[in-house]
Amino acid sequence: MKLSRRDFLKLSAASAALASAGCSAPREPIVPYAMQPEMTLPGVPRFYASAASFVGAAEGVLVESNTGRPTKVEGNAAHPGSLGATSVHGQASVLQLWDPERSQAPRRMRQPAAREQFESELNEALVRLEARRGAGLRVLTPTVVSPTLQSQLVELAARLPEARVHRWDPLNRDATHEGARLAFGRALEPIYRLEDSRAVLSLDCRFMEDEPGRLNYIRQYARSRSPKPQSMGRLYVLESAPSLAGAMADHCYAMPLAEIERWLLAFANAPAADRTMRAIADDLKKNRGLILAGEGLSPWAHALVYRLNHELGAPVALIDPIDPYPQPHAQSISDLAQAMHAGEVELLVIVEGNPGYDAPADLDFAAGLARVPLSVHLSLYDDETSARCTWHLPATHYLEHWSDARAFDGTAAIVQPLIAPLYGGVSPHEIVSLLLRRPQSGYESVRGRWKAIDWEAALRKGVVENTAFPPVKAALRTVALPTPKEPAAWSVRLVPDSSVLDGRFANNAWLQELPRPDTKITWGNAALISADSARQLEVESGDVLEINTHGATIHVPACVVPGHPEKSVTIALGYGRARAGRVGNGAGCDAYPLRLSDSLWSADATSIHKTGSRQALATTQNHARMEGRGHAKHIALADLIGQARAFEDETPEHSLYPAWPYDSYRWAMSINLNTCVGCNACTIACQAENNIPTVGKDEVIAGREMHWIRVDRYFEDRRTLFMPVPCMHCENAPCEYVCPVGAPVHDSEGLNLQVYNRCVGTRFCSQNCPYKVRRFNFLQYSKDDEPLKAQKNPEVTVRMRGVMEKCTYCLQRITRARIEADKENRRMRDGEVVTACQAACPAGAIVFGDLADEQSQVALAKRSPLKYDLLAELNTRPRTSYEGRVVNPNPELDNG
Amino acid sequence: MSAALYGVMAEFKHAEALLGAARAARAAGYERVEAYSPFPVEGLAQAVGFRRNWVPAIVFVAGLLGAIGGYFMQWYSAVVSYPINSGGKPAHSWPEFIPVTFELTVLAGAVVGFLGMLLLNGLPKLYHPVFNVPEFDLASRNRFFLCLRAAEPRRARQFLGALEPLGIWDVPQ
Amino acid sequence: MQVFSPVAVLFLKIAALAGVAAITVGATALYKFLPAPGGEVSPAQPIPFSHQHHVGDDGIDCRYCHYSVEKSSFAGIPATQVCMTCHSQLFTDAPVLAPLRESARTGQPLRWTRVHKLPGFVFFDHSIHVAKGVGCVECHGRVDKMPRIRRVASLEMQWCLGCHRDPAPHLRPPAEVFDLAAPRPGRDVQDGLMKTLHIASVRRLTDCSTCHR
Amino acid sequence: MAELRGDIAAPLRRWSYASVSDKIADLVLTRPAHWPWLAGFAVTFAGSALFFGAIAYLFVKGVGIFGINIPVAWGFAIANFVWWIGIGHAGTFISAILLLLRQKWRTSINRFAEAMTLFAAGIAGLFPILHLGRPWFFYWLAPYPNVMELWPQWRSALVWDIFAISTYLIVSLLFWYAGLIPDLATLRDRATSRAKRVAYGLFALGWRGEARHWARHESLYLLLAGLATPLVVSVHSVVSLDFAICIVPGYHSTVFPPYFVAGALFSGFAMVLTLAIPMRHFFRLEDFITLRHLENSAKVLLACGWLVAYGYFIETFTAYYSGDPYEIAMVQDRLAGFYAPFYWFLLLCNVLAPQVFWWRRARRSVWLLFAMSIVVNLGMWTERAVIVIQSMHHDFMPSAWGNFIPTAWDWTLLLGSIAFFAFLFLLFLRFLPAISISEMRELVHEEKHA
Repeated sequence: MKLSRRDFLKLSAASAALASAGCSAPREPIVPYAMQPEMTLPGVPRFYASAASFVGAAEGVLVESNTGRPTKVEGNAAHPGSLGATSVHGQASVLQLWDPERSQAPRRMRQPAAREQFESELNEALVRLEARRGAGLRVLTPTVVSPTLQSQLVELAARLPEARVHRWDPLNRDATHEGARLAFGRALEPIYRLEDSRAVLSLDCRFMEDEPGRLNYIRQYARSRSPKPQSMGRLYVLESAPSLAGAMADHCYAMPLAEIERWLLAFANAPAADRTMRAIADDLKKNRGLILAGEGLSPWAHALVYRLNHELGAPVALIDPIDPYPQPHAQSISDLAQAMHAGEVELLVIVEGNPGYDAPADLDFAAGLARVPLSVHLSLYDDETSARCTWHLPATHYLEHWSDARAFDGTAAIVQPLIAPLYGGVSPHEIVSLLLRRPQSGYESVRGRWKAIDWEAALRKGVVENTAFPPVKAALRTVALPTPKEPAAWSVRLVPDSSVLDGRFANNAWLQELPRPDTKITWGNAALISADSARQLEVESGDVLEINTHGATIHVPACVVPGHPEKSVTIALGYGRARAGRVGNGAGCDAYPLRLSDSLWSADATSIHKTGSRQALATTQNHARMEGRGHAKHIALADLIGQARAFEDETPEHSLYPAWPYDSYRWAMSINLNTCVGCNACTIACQAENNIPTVGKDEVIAGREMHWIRVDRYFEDRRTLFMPVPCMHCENAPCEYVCPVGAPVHDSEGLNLQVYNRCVGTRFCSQNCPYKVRRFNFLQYSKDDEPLKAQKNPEVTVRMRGVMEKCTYCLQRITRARIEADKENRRMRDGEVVTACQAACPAGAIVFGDLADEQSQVALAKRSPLKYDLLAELNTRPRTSYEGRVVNPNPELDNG
Repeated sequence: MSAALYGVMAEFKHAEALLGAARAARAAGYERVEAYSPFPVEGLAQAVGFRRNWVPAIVFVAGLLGAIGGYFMQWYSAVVSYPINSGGKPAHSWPEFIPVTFELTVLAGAVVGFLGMLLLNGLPKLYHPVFNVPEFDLASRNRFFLCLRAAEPRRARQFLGALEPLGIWDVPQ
Repeated sequence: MQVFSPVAVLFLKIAALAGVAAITVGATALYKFLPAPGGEVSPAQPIPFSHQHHVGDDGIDCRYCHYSVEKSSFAGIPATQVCMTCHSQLFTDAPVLAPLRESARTGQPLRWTRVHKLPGFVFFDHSIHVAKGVGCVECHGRVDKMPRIRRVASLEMQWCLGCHRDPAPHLRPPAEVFDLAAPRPGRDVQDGLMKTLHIASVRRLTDCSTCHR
Repeated sequence: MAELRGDIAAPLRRWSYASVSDKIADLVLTRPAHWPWLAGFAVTFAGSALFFGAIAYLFVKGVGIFGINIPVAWGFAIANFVWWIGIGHAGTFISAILLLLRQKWRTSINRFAEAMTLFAAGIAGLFPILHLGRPWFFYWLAPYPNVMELWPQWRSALVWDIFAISTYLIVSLLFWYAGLIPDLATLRDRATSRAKRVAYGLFALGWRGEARHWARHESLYLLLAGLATPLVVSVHSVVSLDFAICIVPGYHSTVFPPYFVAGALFSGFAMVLTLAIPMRHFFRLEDFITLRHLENSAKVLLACGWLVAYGYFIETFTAYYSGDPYEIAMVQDRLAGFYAPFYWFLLLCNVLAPQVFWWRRARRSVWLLFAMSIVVNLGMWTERAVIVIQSMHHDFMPSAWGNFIPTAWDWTLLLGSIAFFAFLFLLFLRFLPAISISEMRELVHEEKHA
């Protein structure tokens, strides 16, 4: 009688949980607390507000804790960087916390060593350096979003004036800030108010995935898409690499970066000369246009965009950067590398980041590091940089430490720990306090920084009131515009990966297995290439390309993507890691060798050719065309006006059998394709909530991924259409009547249930599911590993092999709400049940609720003229329905 | 001695001889006549006094009960015991109860019919007096036997001898 | 040729009967020998805790120890400190309480043996049952008469269904939910409770999703 | 009563009750195992060991060892199941339907065809269990009182399957055994060693050939044939419903029941030939299994080939006639998609190749018949696999499309099941009369008096 996981989770006190792990007793133990912690009730989850930073700004989170274990991350509606939504990284961060391969002990020259030894070595060095006012001490950090850490670093500079603090963040804002420096004479950060503009032109700006305000911007974008002629916005996108914005654009033009810059110059100088430019320029002028510039563009292009926005009166505010570092990161790390090579660095403290892997290739950072007598690396993993440093210290995860963080608009939030450091990690504040020779806990540092605020309220709410940066009034200067360089024959565009970003999430299986939005590739990257270019090189998806640039050669499999710019390949950074861990090692290919400090986002290729070898791409969707089947429907705004129904209802009117009566709640979901940007937050939120296992690259190739809600992506009519597909909860469910044991059945509220403990695994249900949303545990995918199992949601059964599973409409959440309502003898209210996918969605594209309540959000959505049922003609009567997408092309332009 | 005798047995070479002998025995007033043949001989059963064959009736009744029981089982479990909404179909989805009903009809008819056949034939009966006659081994090969049960042995031998058999044997009990 | 003598046939018949008997006896013995599906009915505990003494004699309310029964799915098992509220004064040197004192001293929790165990795929919630007038005694029996706690219900699905298919006879006024000795009220009272407590329809109560997810 | 044709009857006149009994019984009782049997036994024993080894591995690891996925969640296991159960149809067809039709020529082939049926149906019955995700719970498909108060879900074709196949297995077993009882008595009476006499004696149940016994036996045999006739039609119809009640194009088809039954006979007769031809050769049974028998089987193959051809045609026709875009896309994919080579291969094997049997010389060429029987078996297996797999790999949602690629374990279980089947058949040849002795005696009797 093996200890069952759920009982284990439910009953073990947090303190006893890890101690008693893995014990297999003939009798099941029931372990109470010795000392009852305050405010905990076993079996009742609690939520704590905190903040997580992934792309250079904080996203507010509410973290669910079950008997002391953080299990799930939700968005914080009060936080401007979240607005209630979460990014895929926010969702996956909880898995990172429990990653068994996180570094668990300090290491000296790769060997486990005692922390005391580290402190004494550090102190010894510091004593020596202090005598020289810090000369020889260098600190390297990624973007610092923590005001407390900023103050600590300022204090360090004051104490040791000869010491230097460097920045290197692979996802830096150099171009944006340098552009502002050109335009205004100081580094500034633009804050877009997309919803105030009815015509947005994005110049390669990846504002839905990589910009610090991404969640906020997606929400704003979604709001701007209300399909009304007076208010609906229009989005023009010029992109050098597939992006979510490009997929959502009403007009999307793909061209390499250099071409975009040339286009911008022409657009700024003589928009009337070209029909497209003229139409866009007119639209921008008429409709409070806004231009967004991406990090890939040169500073001068940014400066030009600042000027054009100014001329347009665009809804954009300028604020001080949330990390007020005076230098571009590329410059800063170059200086550091130079100093290291020159032997000027005696003590280097790298506070997070992984420059040994991701520093610009031309700096030869690793070799420089070898010349530093005492180097210290603080990081979550014992990674590539750790291996080259004298010391490696395990860092604390953000769910383990006290800190603070600013959102993209400057709003501060307190980062509070939900669990004591699992492996005795050190927080950035603590290590800097060691450098200050005034050892302090993180809590003391952070509390000390925020003396004047209502601390309790800030913790409860998850934001510190009134800390957003005020807009800056800055005068424009004239900018000398260069003659743009001739584009190279072939260029390589480097982009942060939507899953692993710069590589820091490489060991996160959820993110690795999350299909990348544009390619549906998992477990790796590829050289994205247009169909025409692929034909030219005679390659197909999966053929390995050899790419040569000045000084570097990489091998990477090609992946043909319709709508990709010609003569260009896009490669995501963050792969090919050697010391990521068992999950991340060897996934994909490393594109950092192509990345130079003077050209962070693109490289000119001297040659690209096919090698002849092949590498299977683990894609979750192998067929990108819809074959005219109209699953993901869309309609032009002009065609929608005056229509009661945008799409014909093909549900057969008659049924042989009478319909079952539903006299209680009637759960239903509506998914709005008009606002869905395809970011995958729903998929990964569902994975976190519902204990969905990952299966690994080989199993994905075999076609066995487990996601309960997948985001289909079709290329149709020169558009990219996204379509999240969960279980449809059909009233006439084809899956049910074929099951010999009645494992899939309906309940009285219309949920299509899958009773795992009844399932014998005939897979008949999946065979008969026209939507193919059922997932099968072909092998034992759910592992019972410590400490990963601590992440599991105790309210959801962990499925064993041989069992079918699928979306349950978050039955556990319905049940919880029902029990609370029943205790109060009332009906559940609209909005009381929020599914995991719905909660995570930055666009608010998913609504869920009770159809029996005519006023519920979902009932409202079902009355929308855009509503349609997927495969309605099969008479499955799905409870999940869609609202079709509305595109708003400019009538002056023909590609739409 | 005669009390321990099961009967008197005669061996014949041909089915026709056996048939004739059986008829003659019955005509001669022998009530308990048994005829053994290596394959079914048409008319032989009637010749030895076989009247009523219950096997078809057994099969019919069993099949009927199988059908009723099979349908009842499905109706009871799906409508009464635990009605569950499966795919929006009514609890009493009678068209879909037909295949199992049919299969159970056949199953019950076949199994009960087979058991009934054995029972009526008094099988299995591993020990039987006729096996005491060594020549009876040929009854499953090429010879035909007539056995007059518990008749007065001398008269029976005489009677059988008149039928020109290949041989005559006493069948000990 | 006679292959089987009458004695051999007799022997075969006896052997067949003996075989059937052996299988029956063996299966029964195996069934008895294997532990009940829910584990031992009344296993030994690290401390011979007596509900009879604490509930029956001392009259301590269920909720004193099972503190979360009204709020959570899990009824709650008392922390050592709860035991010590009394036992720091009473029976302070009783040998049977040595593990308790040890736990209080070291902070290591006591490890009781589970008596009421449900499979991992069954999600039972104490709070809703208590709120809807299902008395403790319905499932746990007269624990106030149990020197050593013992499972009185099978906890099998058919046992759960028995109540979910016809809840009325198992209801009592909310005030009497924690009263183990109070008799069940009459049927008319129970029918009234069905309405005032808004007990869900039998269809809802027998939905698979009520207990499995 | 249909009289025997001369070319079947003529050789029989050479035989007497005694010689025919001795010839068939001695194959079992006295003839020593010679090298072809021993070699076959060794090979099939090894194959069976592999089969069960693979099953053990399957139970340890799970069905993920196969190439199945979502969308193609059914693979070889189901194709094998349908194929084997189809093969298992010929025996009962020959025994029951030809008995009712008074086709006397069936006598010399019904016994081993029934054995083939039993083994094939038994192996077929294994596959649905092997392909379960949690095979140890297969008994949940059967109705029995339980503490969960749950029942099988009667609307599922898989439940019908369980009933149809178990009924078919039991009825076929009874039918076969009922026919065997008199022959077991012959073996008992003819065996020279005590062990054999006891063994055969036990199973002969003390049969002594009394006239009343024969009468009841004959009537039961006929009734069983009467019951088995609709049963044999129902079984493959029910199997076809596993697909036809689905809504997926390629599965959802009203022509499936007759088309599956025809396909079953097709593969069944092919397998009868595959077994009969070597058997008659090695055991010198040419007088009993005559060229006429083989020729008749060839005609059946030709007829069945046309029946399945009709099925293929109707499937394609209805797809276009319906105008349903999903149906049409499925057919187009079948004809020109990823699995198209297999479809064309099965058309070649099942439709084109049997046309050679229009020529009498082909029907009477033993080795051509043997080769053709293998071709048809291959073709029919391919047909099952194409239906099971190709229909699923491109269904409604293009986003979910995917291919099934069989793994080594898929092949191991298929080939292993064939080896195990052959193994059982070889044992049958060694231990039981491959031709019904009592019915042959009856034939000899009838011929004498014809």
